[in-house]
Amino acid sequence: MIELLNISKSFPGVKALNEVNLTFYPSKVNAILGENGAGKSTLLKILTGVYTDYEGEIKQNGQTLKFKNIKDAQQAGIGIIHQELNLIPQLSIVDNLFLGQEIVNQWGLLDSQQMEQKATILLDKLQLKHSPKTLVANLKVGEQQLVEIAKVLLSDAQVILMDEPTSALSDKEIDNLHRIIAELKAEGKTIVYISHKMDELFRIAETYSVMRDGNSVGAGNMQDTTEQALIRLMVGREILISNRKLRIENCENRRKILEVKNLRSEKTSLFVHHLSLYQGEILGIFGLMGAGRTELLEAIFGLNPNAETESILIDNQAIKIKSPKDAIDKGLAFLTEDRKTEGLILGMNIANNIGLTSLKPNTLLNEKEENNLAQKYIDALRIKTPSEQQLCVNLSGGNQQKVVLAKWLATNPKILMLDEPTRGIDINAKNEIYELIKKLAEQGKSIIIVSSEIPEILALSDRILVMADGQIKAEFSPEEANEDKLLKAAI
Amino acid sequence: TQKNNQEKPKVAVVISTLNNPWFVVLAESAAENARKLGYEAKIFDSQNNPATESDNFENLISSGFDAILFNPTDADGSIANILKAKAAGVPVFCMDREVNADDAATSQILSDNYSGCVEIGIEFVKALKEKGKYVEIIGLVGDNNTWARSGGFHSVVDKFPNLKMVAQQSGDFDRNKAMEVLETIMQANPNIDAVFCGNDAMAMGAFQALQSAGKADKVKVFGFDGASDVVEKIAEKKIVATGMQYPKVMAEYAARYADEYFKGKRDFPQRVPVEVELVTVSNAKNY
Amino acid sequence: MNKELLKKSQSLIALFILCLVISLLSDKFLTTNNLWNVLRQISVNICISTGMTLVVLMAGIDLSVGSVLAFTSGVCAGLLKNGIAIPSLDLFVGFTTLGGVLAALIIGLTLGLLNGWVITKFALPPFVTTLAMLTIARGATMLYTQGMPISNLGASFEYIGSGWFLRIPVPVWISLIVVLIVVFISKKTTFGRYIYAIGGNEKAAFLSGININNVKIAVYGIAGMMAAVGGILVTSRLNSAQPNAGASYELDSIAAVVIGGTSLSGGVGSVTGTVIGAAIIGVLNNGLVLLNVSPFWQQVVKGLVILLAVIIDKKSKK
Amino acid sequence: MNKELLKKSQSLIALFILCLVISLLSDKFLTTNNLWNVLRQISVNICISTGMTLVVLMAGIDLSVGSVLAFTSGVCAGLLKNGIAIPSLDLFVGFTTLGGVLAALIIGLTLGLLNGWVITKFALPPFVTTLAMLTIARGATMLYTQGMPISNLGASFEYIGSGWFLRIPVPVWISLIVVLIVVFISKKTTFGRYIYAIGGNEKAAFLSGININNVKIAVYGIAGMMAAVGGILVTSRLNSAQPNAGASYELDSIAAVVIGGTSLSGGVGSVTGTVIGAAIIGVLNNGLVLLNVSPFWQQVVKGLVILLAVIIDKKSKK
Ligand SMILES: Nc1ncnc2c1ncn2[C@@H]1O[C@H](COP(=O)(O)OP(=O)(O)OP(=O)(O)O)[C@@H](O)[C@H]1O
Ligand SMILES: Nc1ncnc2c1ncn2[C@@H]1O[C@H](COP(=O)(O)OP(=O)(O)OP(=O)(O)O)[C@@H](O)[C@H]1O
Ligand SMILES: [Mg+2]
Ligand SMILES: [Mg+2]
Repeated sequence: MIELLNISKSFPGVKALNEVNLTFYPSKVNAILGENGAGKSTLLKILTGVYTDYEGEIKQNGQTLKFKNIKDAQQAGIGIIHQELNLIPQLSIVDNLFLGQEIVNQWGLLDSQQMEQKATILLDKLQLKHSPKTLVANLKVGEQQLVEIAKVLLSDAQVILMDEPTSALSDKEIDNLHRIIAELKAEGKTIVYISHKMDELFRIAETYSVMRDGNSVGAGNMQDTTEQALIRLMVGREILISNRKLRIENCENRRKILEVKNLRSEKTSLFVHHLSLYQGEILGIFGLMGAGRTELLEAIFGLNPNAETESILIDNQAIKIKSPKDAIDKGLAFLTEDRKTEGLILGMNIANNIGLTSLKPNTLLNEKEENNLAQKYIDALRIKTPSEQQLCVNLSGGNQQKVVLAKWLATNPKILMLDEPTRGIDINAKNEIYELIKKLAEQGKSIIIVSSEIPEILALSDRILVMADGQIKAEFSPEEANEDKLLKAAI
Repeated sequence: TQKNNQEKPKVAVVISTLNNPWFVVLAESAAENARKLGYEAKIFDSQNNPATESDNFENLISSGFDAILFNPTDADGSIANILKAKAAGVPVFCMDREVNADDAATSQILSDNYSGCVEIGIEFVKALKEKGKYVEIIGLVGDNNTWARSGGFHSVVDKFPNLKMVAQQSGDFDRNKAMEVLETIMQANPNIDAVFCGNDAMAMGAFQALQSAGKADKVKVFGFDGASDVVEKIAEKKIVATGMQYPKVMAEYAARYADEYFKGKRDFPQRVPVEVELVTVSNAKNY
Repeated sequence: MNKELLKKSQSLIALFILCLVISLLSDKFLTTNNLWNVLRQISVNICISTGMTLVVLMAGIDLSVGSVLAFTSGVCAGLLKNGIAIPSLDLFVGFTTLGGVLAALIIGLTLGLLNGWVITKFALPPFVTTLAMLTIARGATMLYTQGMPISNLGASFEYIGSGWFLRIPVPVWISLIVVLIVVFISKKTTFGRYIYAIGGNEKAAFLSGININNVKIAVYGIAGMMAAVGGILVTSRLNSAQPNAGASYELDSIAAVVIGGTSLSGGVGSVTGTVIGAAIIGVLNNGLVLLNVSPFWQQVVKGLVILLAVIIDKKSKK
Repeated sequence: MNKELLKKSQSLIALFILCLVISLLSDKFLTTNNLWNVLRQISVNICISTGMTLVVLMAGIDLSVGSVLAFTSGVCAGLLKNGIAIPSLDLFVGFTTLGGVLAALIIGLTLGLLNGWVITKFALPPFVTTLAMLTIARGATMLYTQGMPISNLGASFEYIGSGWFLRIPVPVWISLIVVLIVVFISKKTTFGRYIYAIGGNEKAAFLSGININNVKIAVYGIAGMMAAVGGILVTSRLNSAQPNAGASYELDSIAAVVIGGTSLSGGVGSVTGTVIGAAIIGVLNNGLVLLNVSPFWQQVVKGLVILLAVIIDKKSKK
């Protein structure tokens, strides 16, 4: 049993944790819930020796734990999957897995063979179909997430902290992870689990603790509560999570805004015969990890030099897109799936990040306008930050995601392509973003949304495509679509 | 390095640095003289680095050069290189700078920096009437010419207690650096009477600094090398004196010795001093 | 805004302490004359370093500035002195001071653009590319000048480096203008924002629709032109172009940039910081000579003080 | 493994082409004598550059290698020649060749560790820290040697730089051993793995529980010691310690590292690549001399060839 007693932690201008009290039990999955910026990740970082200057006490089975550094925590049997990917892109999967826990032979030298063997077994277990020698740089976000999971499994920790491990995974991998967690639980390990996906929490967690604004505001057993009750605790007031929308439109009568014909990329075996998008339409694209959805969006956005298309038509005009600049000029926007490496300039503040896409080259900056713009989105998307001058690196993961979204909304695009847009966003904000997306569609914007969350796809889409192996395998209308059908088509 | 007789002998000119006009003149006149005598000639730049010089020697020995007109980077550090050439049967003729060995080079045609600066020192004492404050701007701190020149100068000047050196700073043999250093020194010591510089580039820089400070006619500048712009200034009475070294003469000697060597002569004098001449306003017109 | 101002004024602390110490040790330091001296002496480094700052902010590096300085210096002097003569066409073009200066600026710009073009076109590391340019431009200078200085370039040209205007030395004016322009570019234009963005996260900047290659080429071009400004100043002050001018200026300049708080990994820093960095180096050089520290000790002291300055800066920022 | 091998052999292409061209132009190039020459000449740079590779792999930089080389060279020579004499205690310690060599290695190691300690302790940029060390160590060399060379260090010491062992020049043996050791460290030990990890993503490495500071300090220590090895070789070869030895060796060495394919932003590259890089530079220097290229042109040609080599390397890797 791990007890956190009166933990407080401040950052300049932010009180991230305020006398938090939580308890985690062995052989159980202990869920932590809370809105973006509530302090969940900060808490786990304290528990793993990343932050060493905090107030309060950590006790394990009655004994005080005080870590001087990360190694200390590791040696005490605490392992963590951080919310942000922390892999070395230039190293291979196996090297990453064993980083800091290398196997050495009797001479103290790296035992590559043994590490590879172990890695292969582990990757099999996680159903990651790559050789252990593949460079991590060549993996997609979801695959990297699996490597992170594998890494902690390898460490043989007794307490495993998982900070949104499934935010980049699709259902298949999630189920697999849940199976593995069940095994770990059976071995008596303590699992701490952060997620914004309510349904999975109800599936696997035994206990919950809710945080709000750096305070612990409630805890209990999962089976004694309901989704509504949890949300009330998290948000601090009653809110309504809208159900499936009923905005069935007959798109066929509408103007075709985007048409892609015969797009193929030999290298990644992407082949899309035909894709069209209508004005005011929300087109959902579902698929399992590696289905080629990201690839498709990237190709449209001019990011894949190997991709060839017969034609891309916007407003029935054939266009050539060679770079993101071309694409943006043509009214496209593309929210990429990895906010850290592709979405944000972490060292810049919120206002500058949001403003970046809408600057006109070779003009003067208008800081006031930029700040106003940022302020507008901070309000609209409820970005939790002291001011628009806060550096993005200091934001919580979910709030970073909101900044990326804001940055693309700010271009006022005709066509908005969203790749996993709500990754890491809390349920309340997610809901608001859904409303926003719907409103944009009503205003006549066309939206492509790629998501691994079936509920998300079902809640938003006017039309659903399912991709697998780089091809569009099926098309559904929202009425006929359901979880089963989508999954079946995706395999 | 056996050669058949049809081939023209090849002469290498290994020069301590080409980053300084004086040495460019030495190198080019050596090469030119060798060519005039009918040999193929080629210049190597040691970049003031005995290790690079060592590379140059190895490379030129293996590419079959037959004689080396050599301007060493260092009196001791270069000996090993000369010996390497000697072992390969390639004669080495030192120019300008000596090496501290009598059995290495075939002959050394030397400009005596030390005694040249003794002359400057004597002129310096005379011009200042044995009394006054002066500044010395030395060359690169790690260069042994710097110390030969400084040493020669001080061997004379230090005997006069009324000649006070108020600052000794390095100008790295560089015109710009010397100018900036003197500008600053003059802030601390506005009333100096003379500046002695370890080469003429620095003397020009010092003169520039004095001129912008409006002190060019009060402060006496002394240089060393015999660069043409300094000689000009001496003629205009703006700089007092410099030591004229004769790069062209040394180069010609060295080339001629190499020619004689090819023709069979073997007994060369080990050291051939080429006098450094004092240039003052009285003789500046002659150069 | 206010906070940023505070941060910047903090990085002045090291400079301030340095000045204080020197002025305590030498009563000559704080004289007007000496301060003009210091300003005039750092003006060349400031010009080069402002350009370098933009390059470094973009996570690049330009090792060629010293050689580009030398080449522009040589050509500028050559044109002023000899003009362009093509005997076969019976053509002779003489150059006025303005003409020579413009030619130098254009050559500097061109070499810089060339750097940028090679770097972007072949996706080469800036380090090797500009190192190659360092060597090539130095060689070209030697070839053009035949290793000899070109001197006596006329009084009007000399004015640029040695003259006074409104009781302030002309080089100080020039470096001031250069700094103002570059500060303006870096802080007030979208182009400047792009530089920071590229340095912060090149991929994200690219995905945001920034034409990265164009920005890069332009920045290296600016750096080349700033090196040319430095070249003109040096040449004019000496009234002579030295073939070995600017040797190792790249290190001085990068030092000013880094001491001024700009990160070599890009995205963080400012031109004003660089000016302070250059001032620290300049004041230090000046102080060591004023105090007549022996040349043997100077380097040791200089190294230690620079280290101390950066440590103070670091501590005070916390 | 196989693919990696291919990639590495591809970066040999540039070297191979270079050798081919030179050997076509000069029949002297491929003589045994000349090849030993080239190997002996690059041995110093190889020693320094292997250490530098580790630093750069870790996304650091060490500008002080040249000065550290000079300082170890000076002290080594001083000890060999004069030993340590403390007259007041009537104490005199003489140094054998082995003693002098060991002292040099220890001093190099110490200076390197000092670099690392300052960098980690004060979280300073390696660039400024090692730049300060560059200046300090050079100044210390001047102080120690009083600006004068120290020569005639005995035949047994001279053997290190000029001797032959089993028909191979001793410096070649030494650089070979150094390379093998450093390749081994970088590829086969956890320490080496950590170096790559830190360079690839320092934060991730930190979060994986690696003691980043210790690794950094050790790596700078190794770099210092490798500079000392270079210093011993240079001193022994000339049988003399030069106070200005090693000037600008940092650039040569970083050039070898970068030409060899190691990224200055860390995480990518290899020691073997660096050896190829050093070989390209060495062969080029040798070839230009063999081919009678005039010194002014040499710089231009050298710059162009280096550029070409990197472009070829880049292209062939695609
Ligand atoms: N290094 C930092 N500097 C300043 N503020 C920080 C820093 N790290 C976190 N914060 C702030 O602390 C608060 C808690 O952040 P934390 O990352 O713990 O949130 P979270 O609950 O994990 O949110 P999310 O669900 O979005 O991941 C946020 O307001 C965040 O902006
Ligand atoms: N740079 C690359 N190198 C190698 N393989 C790649 C690369 N980019 C994509 N792939 C492969 O192409 C396939 C399609 O990937 P893509 O990311 O488009 O799928 P996705 O449906 O978006 O999945 P995810 O949920 O992981 O984002 C995957 O198998 C992926 O491994
Ligand atoms: Mg979090
Ligand atoms: Mg994807």
